[in-house]
Amino acid sequence: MSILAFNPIIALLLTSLIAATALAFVRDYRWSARLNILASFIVLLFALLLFRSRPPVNDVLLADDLNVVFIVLNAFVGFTTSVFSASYIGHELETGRLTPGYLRFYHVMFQLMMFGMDLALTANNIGLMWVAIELATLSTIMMVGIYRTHEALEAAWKYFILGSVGIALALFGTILVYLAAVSTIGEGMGAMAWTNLLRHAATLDPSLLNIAFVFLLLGYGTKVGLAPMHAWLPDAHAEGPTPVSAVLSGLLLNVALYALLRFKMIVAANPGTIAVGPLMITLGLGSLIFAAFMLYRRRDIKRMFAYSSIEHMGIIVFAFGMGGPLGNFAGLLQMTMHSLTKSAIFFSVGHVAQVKGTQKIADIRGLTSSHPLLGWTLVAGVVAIAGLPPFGVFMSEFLVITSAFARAPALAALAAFGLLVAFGALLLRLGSIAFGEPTGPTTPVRASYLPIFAHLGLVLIGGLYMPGAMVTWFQNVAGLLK
Amino acid sequence: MGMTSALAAQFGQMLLVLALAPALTGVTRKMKARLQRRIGPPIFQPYRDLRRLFGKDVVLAENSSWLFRVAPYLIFAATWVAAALVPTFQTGLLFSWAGDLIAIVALLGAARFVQAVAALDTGTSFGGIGASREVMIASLAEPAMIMVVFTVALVAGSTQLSTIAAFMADMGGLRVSLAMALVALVIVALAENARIPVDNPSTHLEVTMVHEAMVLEYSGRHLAMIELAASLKLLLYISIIACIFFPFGLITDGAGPPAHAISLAFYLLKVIIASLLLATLETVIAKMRVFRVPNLLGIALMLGLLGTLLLFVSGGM
Amino acid sequence: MSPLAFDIAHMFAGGLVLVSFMMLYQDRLLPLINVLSLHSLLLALSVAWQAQIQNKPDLYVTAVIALGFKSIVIPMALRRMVVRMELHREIEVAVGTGLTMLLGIGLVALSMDLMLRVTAGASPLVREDVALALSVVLLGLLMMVTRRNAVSQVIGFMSIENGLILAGTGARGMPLVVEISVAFSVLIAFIVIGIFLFRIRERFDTVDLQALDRFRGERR
Amino acid sequence: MPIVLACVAGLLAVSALSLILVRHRAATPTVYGTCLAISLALCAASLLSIGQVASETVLPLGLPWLGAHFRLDPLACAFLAIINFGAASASIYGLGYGRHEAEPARVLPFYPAFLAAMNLVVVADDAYSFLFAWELMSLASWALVMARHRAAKTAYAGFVYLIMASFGTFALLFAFGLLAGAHGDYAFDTIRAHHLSPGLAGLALVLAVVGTGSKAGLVPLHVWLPLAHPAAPSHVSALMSGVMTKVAIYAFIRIAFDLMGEPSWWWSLPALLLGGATAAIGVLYALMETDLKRALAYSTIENVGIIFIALGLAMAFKASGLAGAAALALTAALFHALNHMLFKSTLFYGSGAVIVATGEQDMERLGGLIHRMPVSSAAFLAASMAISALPPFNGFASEWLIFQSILVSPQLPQMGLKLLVPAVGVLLALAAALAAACFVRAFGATYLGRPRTTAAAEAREADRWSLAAMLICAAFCLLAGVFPGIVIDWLQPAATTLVAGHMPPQASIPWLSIVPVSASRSSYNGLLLFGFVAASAGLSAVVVHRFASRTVRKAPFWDCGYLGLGVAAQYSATSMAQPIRRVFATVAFAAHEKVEMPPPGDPRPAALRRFLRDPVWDFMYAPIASAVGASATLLNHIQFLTIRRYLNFVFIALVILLVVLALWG
Repeated sequence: MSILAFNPIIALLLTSLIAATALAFVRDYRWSARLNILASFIVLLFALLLFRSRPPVNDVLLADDLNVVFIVLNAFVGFTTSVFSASYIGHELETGRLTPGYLRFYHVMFQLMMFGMDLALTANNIGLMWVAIELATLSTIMMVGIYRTHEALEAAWKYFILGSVGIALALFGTILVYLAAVSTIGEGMGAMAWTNLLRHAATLDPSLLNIAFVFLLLGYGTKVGLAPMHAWLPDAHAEGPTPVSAVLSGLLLNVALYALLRFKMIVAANPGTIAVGPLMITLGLGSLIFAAFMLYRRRDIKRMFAYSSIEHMGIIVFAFGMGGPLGNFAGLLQMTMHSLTKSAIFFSVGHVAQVKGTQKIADIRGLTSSHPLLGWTLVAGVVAIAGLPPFGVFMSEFLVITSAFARAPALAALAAFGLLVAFGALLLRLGSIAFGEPTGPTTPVRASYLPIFAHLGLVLIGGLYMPGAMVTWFQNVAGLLK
Repeated sequence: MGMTSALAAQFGQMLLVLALAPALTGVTRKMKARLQRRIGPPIFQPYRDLRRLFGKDVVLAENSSWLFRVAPYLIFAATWVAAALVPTFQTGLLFSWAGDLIAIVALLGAARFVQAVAALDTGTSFGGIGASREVMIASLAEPAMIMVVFTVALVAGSTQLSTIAAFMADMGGLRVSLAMALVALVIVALAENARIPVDNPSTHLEVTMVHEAMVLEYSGRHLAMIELAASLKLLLYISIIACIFFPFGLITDGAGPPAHAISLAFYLLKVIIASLLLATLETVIAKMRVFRVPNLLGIALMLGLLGTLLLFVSGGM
Repeated sequence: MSPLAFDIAHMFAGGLVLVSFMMLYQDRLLPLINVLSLHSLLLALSVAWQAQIQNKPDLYVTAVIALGFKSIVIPMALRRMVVRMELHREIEVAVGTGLTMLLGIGLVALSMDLMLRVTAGASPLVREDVALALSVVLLGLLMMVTRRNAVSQVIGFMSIENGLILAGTGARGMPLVVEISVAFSVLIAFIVIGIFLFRIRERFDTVDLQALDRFRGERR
Repeated sequence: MPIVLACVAGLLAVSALSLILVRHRAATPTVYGTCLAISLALCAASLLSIGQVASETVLPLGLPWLGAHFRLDPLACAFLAIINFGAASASIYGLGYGRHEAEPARVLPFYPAFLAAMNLVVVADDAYSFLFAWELMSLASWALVMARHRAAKTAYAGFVYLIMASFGTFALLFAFGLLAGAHGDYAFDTIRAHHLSPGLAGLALVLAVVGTGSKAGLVPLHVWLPLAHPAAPSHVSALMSGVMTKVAIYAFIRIAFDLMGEPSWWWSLPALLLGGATAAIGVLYALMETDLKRALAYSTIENVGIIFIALGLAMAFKASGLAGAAALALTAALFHALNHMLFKSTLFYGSGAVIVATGEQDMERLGGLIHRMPVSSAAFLAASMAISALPPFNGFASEWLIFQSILVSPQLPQMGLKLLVPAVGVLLALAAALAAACFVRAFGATYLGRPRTTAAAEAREADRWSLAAMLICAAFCLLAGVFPGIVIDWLQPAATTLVAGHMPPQASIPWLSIVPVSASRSSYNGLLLFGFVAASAGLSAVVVHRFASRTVRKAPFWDCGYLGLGVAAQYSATSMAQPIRRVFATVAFAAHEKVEMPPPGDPRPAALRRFLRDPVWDFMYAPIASAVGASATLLNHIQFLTIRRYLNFVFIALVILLVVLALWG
């Protein structure tokens, strides 16, 4: 292809694929880690290129306002995670939890997952997107089970089965959407392209769309981790390597959410369909409150933050369900801020678990005394995720609650209740983890603070000042989402 | 009229109450004794006591602090200033607007605060008993007093004693609220001045005493100041009752000497009648147990509040 | 389209639902596996027929996959597994068979009720086909949640997937059906291998919880 | 306005700077020194600019499409002055006290941030910036509370504190949601323009009371306050009690008097009722408490109640168009807010000095400190008299004004209020009297008598910075009590902008006395009273020493002859409170005593035990906590199910949704 027809999306996808194949042949884990970082960095560059030039939309790939947000976020978190994992796996190798062989596998899977997610985000074709999400899921399953402990296998297995059922449901929904489209758009690929679907949304068969959306909501909702389809999520987060937990919470959930949003746009654009909002609000509130209560009895620190991810997905889905310019804006903002913050938290939690040699909350105490920098970053992360200023989550939750209360006080009150309960749990644990007399080893930690600070810094800026371009862009997307 | 005569009136009145206070105590004692078929000490005995006390050395407890020595003067000063704000036989005094009825109550409260603190200074058990009971009584007496003030102020539309007195003087008829207020005020006065049934000024039975327990460690001139302040306080309350509820005979500024003489006579008469009533009361009723006192004061509080509320119901305002 | 073609397609689809019911009814492992291969066989036939009447040759691939892989290879693997891992042949059912059947009938009714609403926009064939596919999917799910044993749950999952393929082929000119069927076969292969490799006998569910407490989340 | 923002930025810069040189020895003086300078600058700025017209600034921060609005109007100025005076004195205190800090790294970064946040709340002019600063304030103060994180109680205190704080924030979020409407017009000036239906307005008001009250410590939302305030370092306790509660009161005034427009008369009810209850119950709590700092925290609750009473009166008057009376009540409220900042800071500094000197904060283990710490005890005594509303101190001046505004209440048209307000007046008087009792007890048990422990016996006077802070605040307590007219006149612009009325100008009145309504009605002259008392005390002392005996003999105390009783025999704080406990607390706190008398021949000593219950905690919070715990335990089973059951969930969800579809179509 000529340099004029240079397409950043294809470039970005190819990078991941090539990296994946290349990594399969690198023996020394240091080099593979570096290669991993390099590849993720190049991906990030290509993603940033999308700001400057959007490639023309074709039937297979597209880049529009909506998914560029996701792509860039995806690439960024992927890059920081690769940096983090470089320092993380070194320690895992020393402690012998992982062997070089497994590490090779791990890196391949990592790039494969990035490829899958990017493909899902850029696909202009609901079938292709389905396949891509499936690919991403499978690769994460492989990484979750990588420690080969009973718990890890259990978690991977649970993830696998629930994921497969979810996938099946999503596929059925996809087929139904195609069926709904085929009569107006005509057979073939054209009837599976987002652009066409959205254009003809109003003329599609509403009753088919309804059933389709139910299946898609449950199918992709499983991947988003909405209760009651959430069961795989906590264990997968807790038992897998921490970088995987970071990308799971930070990215994979978003990708599934993105798929959901796309379909919501179509269904919402069709007058004859049921109101999608109430469905999403119900699921969102349910997940929020359920996860909030589940936070209390957690003994494993990573599992606790996994539940907090469920809680936040609940808020986000609730926000999108409420809809309206404010609701959608808040949803997008919350999503961005959550993936940044949560992955930052997992970075620091990973180091904490390594230095303390345990993930048990009961055995981690007084971090701010034993490891001040690590401890305070964790505190900052939890403060941010709890929606306190000066961090960005505060803004989104402010918008969600105020706008929702003005329209449906009862729902807003429920959401606030859930948030408060969850906040109580997080605060309770934070008090024992970060403060009090320190326990366990106090050996200084070789942590890579760069990713953590980068994320927290962005979240901080998000709370204080948002660049105008980003805002208009968010607002466009919010407009698209209705 | 000139500033000088106003000042003269003000200070003259201050000196008057100061001079009169011990006599009041003496008179009351005398009458009480007579009612009890005793001869009793002469009326001027209190003056003698004071002189004797002033003459004596002060015996200070070793662990007492500067506070203990300063307190008597503060107590005396606060009480005296409070007394200076109450019109006895002449209203519209020069400094009467420096503080209204509430300020007077608060000044007495300040005196009490200092006294209670001083009582705790030596760290004896009796000082503690006295102080703790005193503040308990005050915590009920002050609200009751404030309620009385409300009632009166709402009737007279002012908390300035002079204005109230003037209003009362030319207000015809009776008000049930005012009757209640009067009863409440009397009860408060008894409690504040440590009279029977709340406290017995002439006892030294440890369990029952409140005021005496607080001044137990005092001696000599300090004790004298405190005793003087106590009798000033009694006179002050009598004057308040007199000028609010029996304001006849009060003169305002600028009246001639004969008017002065008459109103002064009226005032003395009121005081004597009051002390007679007080003596009778203290003779006929017995002292209460400390923890029944709150009920009595509670009654006063209720009366005060009721008086205030009845004002609205009876459509007076 | 000739009514005959329609009827044949309809017959195959209906047959699938019927066989799903047979699955629900089966309470012993090896016969259940046989029923599964019958299920896949029927699917293969119906897919082939769709390929015929829509004259889309690529669908034959799907048919062949269904026939070869799902009605022969996988069942054989499952049989070996049952023998090797001496799983007890009886299937412990969480819900009684009778009740299961009732539920199944309810589900079929539900799916019919839903799909027949579909406005005339879609052709009758599509409507019928998708209605039956939906009921197959739901029956498969029902099977998964009422059976306590790994193998029978795999079978339930496979029947779900058959339903999906049925729907996919039923949808006229739906692209990627072949790819999807391939992807699914891979998925199922993963599951089977997973059971086989990790000796996950009854990891779906088990009688004695103590054995598993250590593995399930937070029971450290 | 730019000055204010610059100062706030400066404070934030200081907290960033402190992170850098936190290990350095000069950190403490640098941080507190700069904070002192900035606070003084802010204080001066607000004192000067209160009379001027409001100035606004918009920064491209916060909500992107709105920006961060800031506005400096008279009300903001009044509270800026309160905040920054408190901050300045606290910084002076910190210069000395901070040296004793075990882990300065946990205090220094958050202290300036706390100050900055409080200043921001007051100048914020849109809902987002307001709540942003509000939460930041909570967060910073929480971090400061957690500075003593090794103490077991601190973790609990911090937990309860932040939970209650964010509960209040949610209430405020709701309130602003209503005020701003569904389209999110968060700027205050649009909120002012936009009027709610009476029902919604009432709801918004209740939410505002809950939100701000939970920060200010209104009963029954006060539970966090006595835990959190004492847990912090003492100068921070002073800030939290003396200043942060005032910020909450500012928030209430801003919402209720400014944003919500014309009030209806019944808006005053929540403020009046809760205020009265809070005033009385708060001081009762304080009387039952033997921990010095906790007692002070409880008395903060009382004073917040008093201020809310005044605010309720102001609201009632405003609703009935009695502008002058409304101005009187509002001025009284602001004045009392200022006064409480002054004396409560002094008291907390005193307690801090005591803790530094003895390491004890339980009154039962102190005593006799007046001999070892004469200066700080004098300051503490002055503040105690001020907080007990005794002339000539400032506490009396403001409470006198409140009584005066209560006396105007008969002019209210509503019979309900006519009857309610005097009853509230009783509560106010009761609170004042009990406060006197409380502080006689606190001062007596802590500073007077004989030392109850060796630590108390070996106490040493506080360092000069601490003393300076205490004496300055105490001096201002006296000044504000002696020259109340100046303060009142200074506060008038705030009252005028809010209730469109004002009190008679005090400066024109001869002899510096103050007149709330009219001279014939009532007047008070602190200067004259003070002068008189001082003069006659001095005079009498002179006369007595001149003409009577002046000799002094030292002897063991008399105590009715009960000689040789040990230190333990003197009255303890608990026994001081006993009469009041018997009278009031038997109902309020189900207080009762049990005598444990061993049988004859048993050498064990007899014991008198005291039992108290906190009804608010037992009947409100304990049930909630246990409910949350129970449901958490219940739901927790879902973590341990088998995959089949999880699939079951999915299946059921699917079927339900499909059925819904079937029914919907």
